[in-house]
Amino acid sequence: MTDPTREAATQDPATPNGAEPVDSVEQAARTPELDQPYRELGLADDEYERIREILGRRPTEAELAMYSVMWSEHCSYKSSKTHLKYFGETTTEEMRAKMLAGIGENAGVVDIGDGWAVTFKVESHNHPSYVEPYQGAATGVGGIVRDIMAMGARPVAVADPLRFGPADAADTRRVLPGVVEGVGGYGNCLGLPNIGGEVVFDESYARNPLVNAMCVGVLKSDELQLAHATGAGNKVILFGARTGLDGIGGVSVLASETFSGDETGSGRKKLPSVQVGDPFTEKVLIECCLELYGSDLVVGVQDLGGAGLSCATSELAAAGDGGMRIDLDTVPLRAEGMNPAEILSSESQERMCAIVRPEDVDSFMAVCRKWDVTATVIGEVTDEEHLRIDWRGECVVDVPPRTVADEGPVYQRPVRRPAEQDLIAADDANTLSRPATAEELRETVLRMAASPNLCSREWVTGQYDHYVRGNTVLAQPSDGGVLRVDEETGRGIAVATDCNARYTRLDPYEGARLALAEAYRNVAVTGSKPVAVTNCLNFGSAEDPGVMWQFQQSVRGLADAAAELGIPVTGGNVSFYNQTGGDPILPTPVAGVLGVIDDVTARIPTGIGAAPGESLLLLGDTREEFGGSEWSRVVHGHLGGTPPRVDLARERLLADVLGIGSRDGLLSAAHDLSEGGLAQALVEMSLIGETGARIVLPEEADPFVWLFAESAGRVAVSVPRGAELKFTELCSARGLPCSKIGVVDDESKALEIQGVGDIPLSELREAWEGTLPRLFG
Amino acid sequence: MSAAGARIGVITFPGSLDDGDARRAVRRAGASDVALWHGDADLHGVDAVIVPGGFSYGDYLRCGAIAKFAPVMTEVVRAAGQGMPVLGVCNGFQVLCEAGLLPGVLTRNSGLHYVCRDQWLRVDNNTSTWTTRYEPGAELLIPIKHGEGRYVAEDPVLDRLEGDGRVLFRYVDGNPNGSRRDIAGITDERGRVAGLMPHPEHAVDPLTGPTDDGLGMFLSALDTLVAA
Amino acid sequence: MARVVVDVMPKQEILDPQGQAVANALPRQGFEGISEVRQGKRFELEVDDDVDDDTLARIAENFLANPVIEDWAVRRVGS
Amino acid sequence: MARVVVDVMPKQEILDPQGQAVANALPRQGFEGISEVRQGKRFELEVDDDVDDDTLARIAENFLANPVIEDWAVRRVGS
Ligand SMILES: Nc1ncnc2c1ncn2[C@@H]1O[C@H](COP(=O)(O)OP(=O)(O)O)[C@@H](O)[C@H]1O
Ligand SMILES: [Mg+2]
Repeated sequence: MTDPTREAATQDPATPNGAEPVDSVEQAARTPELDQPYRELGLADDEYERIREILGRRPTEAELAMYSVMWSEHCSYKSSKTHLKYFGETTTEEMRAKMLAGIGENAGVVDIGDGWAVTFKVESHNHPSYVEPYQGAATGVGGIVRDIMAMGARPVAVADPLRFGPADAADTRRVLPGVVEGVGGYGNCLGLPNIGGEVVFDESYARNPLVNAMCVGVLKSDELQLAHATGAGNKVILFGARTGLDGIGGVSVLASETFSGDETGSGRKKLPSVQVGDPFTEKVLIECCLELYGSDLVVGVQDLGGAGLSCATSELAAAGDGGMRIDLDTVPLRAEGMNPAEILSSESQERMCAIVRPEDVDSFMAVCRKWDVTATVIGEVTDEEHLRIDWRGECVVDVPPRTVADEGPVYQRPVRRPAEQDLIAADDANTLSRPATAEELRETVLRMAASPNLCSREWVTGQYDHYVRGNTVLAQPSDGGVLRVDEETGRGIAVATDCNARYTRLDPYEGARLALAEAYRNVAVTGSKPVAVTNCLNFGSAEDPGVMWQFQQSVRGLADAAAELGIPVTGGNVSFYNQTGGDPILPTPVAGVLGVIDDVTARIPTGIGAAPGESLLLLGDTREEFGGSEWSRVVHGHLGGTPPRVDLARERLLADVLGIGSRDGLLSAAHDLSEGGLAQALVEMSLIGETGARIVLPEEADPFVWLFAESAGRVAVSVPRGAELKFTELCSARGLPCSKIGVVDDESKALEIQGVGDIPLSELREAWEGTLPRLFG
Repeated sequence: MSAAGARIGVITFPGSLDDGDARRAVRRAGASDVALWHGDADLHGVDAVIVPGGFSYGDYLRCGAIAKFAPVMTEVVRAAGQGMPVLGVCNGFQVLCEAGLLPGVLTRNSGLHYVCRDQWLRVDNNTSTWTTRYEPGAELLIPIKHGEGRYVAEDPVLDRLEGDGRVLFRYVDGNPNGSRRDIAGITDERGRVAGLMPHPEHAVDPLTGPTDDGLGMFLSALDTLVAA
Repeated sequence: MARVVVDVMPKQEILDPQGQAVANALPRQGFEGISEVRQGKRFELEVDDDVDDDTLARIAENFLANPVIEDWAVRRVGS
Repeated sequence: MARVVVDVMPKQEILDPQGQAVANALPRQGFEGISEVRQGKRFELEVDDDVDDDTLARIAENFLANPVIEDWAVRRVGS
């Protein structure tokens, strides 16, 4: 039994460790041969050598900490850079026309008309969320929101693509509720409506859950902020939370190596690398930032995320026109006895760094005081071309900032297509045994609806506020979230994120194209026009040539598809090393699409029954495509064959027709077909609309294929009486296959499918809604 | 007074979230909205006050526990004593309870989860300043979104609230948070200070809410102000 | 039957926004002289006499506390 | 400087769903013999020596606890 008070005292890492020598630049020059723990910090031998070359001496401890975090995979993109270039190479001038900021900025920015611009980005917080689900997910949301703030935008919504191990696994019961509570706890408290996301279960995520968080921000197109430190003499202001010992796990190696033997050293080694989020501080920080931007008090701004001050100072300086000088003693600390390396690497949340003209400092501080935000001048912009950081009167960092921020190592990792891909492709899903009788089909519809990947997400999304800010026009369970941006004109935006990683596993190139096609379609079915793409590329180890092949193929697939769709990739995020032992996760390139809708009152809902006498139509072609399908997983535990074919010209056509249909009021509901095929789409349209329907199979159709195939490029729509002719003419004029599949029936409390039977909505609802509450309480 | 002449203040605390929505609802009802600041001990001559939803001060200690000490709240308590209509929504309800303007307290939902959903309510009392536009027994569909909305008070207090007709709304079709006696909203003895967990300001336009059933609360108060 | 108290507190080096919010609010209410506040949880358990200390420690460690960010202490306070 | 602990517990007659959830979960995890769990809060304050007991009581009563539903206890635990 322990006494926490006593324990805390002995464990206390904050105990000042006396007058240890400062490892200054001078000291470094004097002791060139000192052994440095660079390997423990994740630097390779040649990387360390390069640092010595750049500096012409050994790095100081603080410099070593900076380079090691900034040259890490997460910050430097050293394994992915050579592949990501392809996004730029495939983006034409025409695609770029509406892009105000793109890859390389904190987040992409797109002009949406009427003087408005939108910025959006997804980021991963996978590993932290496995270690500590609540705080990991919460700080994941906090981090992406600050990225959006750094563009000068007001964050207006979040979304959360999530992936977990098997739904019934004990560890999933630990991770999922915590993650959901963390996403909600942080986002709800910030007042950001959650308008979308995903919940996917698969064995491969068992010890590698994926917690991706998206944030969307809105700004006037002439209010863009940039992360650069310009103008010698301008002040560097750190504002927001104090800096503590959070998230410096790796860097505490320095303390323990250097001061080995003393208690502080060994104590710090045990420091958790988890960070605790403080959403209230971030909420206040948002309002404070917006007031600062609005009063034109900021020359440049950068959020503090991974790598903390190391990142913010070196990136601001690298993007500027000179250098920067920082006095570390001025940084407000939360813990005692922090050394320079720790202060520079701390990942304490809820902090921002601004460049401010000297004459504006007082006004800047006044705004911060109004919002009770701690703000401190920690340095200034210089014309020295160096980033120089002092501590206790000595220079502890003196580096060319670009060498830290931009000129990290670049690797050409080996890429090899695994031989087993052929075996997987040969393992055809179309030969699996199928339900044959009406009774079997009926049972399959219900079993699929209740399966963890298809069942209602209400248990998750009911914990998220989607009403706050009063501009949410569509949210869960719609295919895409839709927000009003301008109350006067009704102009709005839509977002959706998607990835079926089973498809990507079968064929990473086609799978990535399918992911983008689905997100694109999910935006289009709301009546919005897709305009831009972001991504979050979650993969296994970059040192596995097979994984790198998946990565390379996925990047090419996404980029090529974006080019074919004519919408630019404006940014993204890479997360490698999502694997346990030799088993990587399914390759998971999540695609996020942003759309624009001229008038949100024209949005198309998902549920049927809103208008009297609707007809149900199916747009697109159905083929015998079961490779990677949800049916093959649920019924056979199978993953093999080839994914559905992608036809991006068809996707564009669909989006055009849906756009016109929404504008002209021809559609009362629309839902895209994806996992689970037509059967699942019909189940959802009926349950969401709380209205039954009668479905008639086309004469030549095989009922099983027709109901469960996952052919891409399809959407089910309902058309009000009177609009049917006009809509079908619209389709045939443009060559979009469109067939009537049934009618909505206000009286019927059932989904009646010819050749399958009647399924009362109450029975369907129990199947669809019961699963997650049963699993997670 | 004309409708547009009625000035309804909405307080912003650090961490308030639905202040903008409350102001939009006030405008939609036809009144003028006035932004009030937590640190400003001045109601700027408004005719009624709304304490909006959100997480004032992060709700870290207890919901509403820190906000009640804000300078503006001293003025709200004083004005309420003189009969000014005051409405607390969600976090605002919690603040009013903590500040002693309404009895009881809002505690952690019995399901232990934050709940955001469209909720059916029944109007129990239509004689308070904020509910005159509703028929007694009418059912409204209004969003709820809270983690700590379980209304708790001692039995004698609950008996008195019910006996005096001070329960404004009750949850129907399922109690989402374990509130005692399904209570969703209450009023003070004079029927002028009201608090509820559901968000009427998010049900003023079917485009962005489930219904416009919430508008009646703002129109009710406006009727009183215009008549005065 | 014994009563057992388990105290769970955020680790010293971990940010405690709740405690901080309380600490910041106190001076505004005229209470001076409180320099730091940390907020944790207190559990009171009614426990059969045959539940041993080791079991209690496991309950605290696995259930009541999150050892990644919290310290805990168990004590019996009599029945 | 003194360290002061303030314990805030839900009143006996008040439903405590959090404590109950813990109590219900324990047997499922193989921990038997815990008949009741109540969950409250524990505050640790660093307090100047001139802050008297009366002030501490007012802080607890008016701020840290809500007396409608919670009981509180203050104790000094030394410096
Ligand atoms: N983690 C989540 N957070 C918020 N919304 C979610 C989440 N998971 C799923 N949703 C929402 O639930 C609905 C159904 O999700 P999904 O079946 O993945 O949609 P789709 O197949 O159209 O991509 C969508 O509105 C989606 O945005
Ligand atoms: Mg969809």
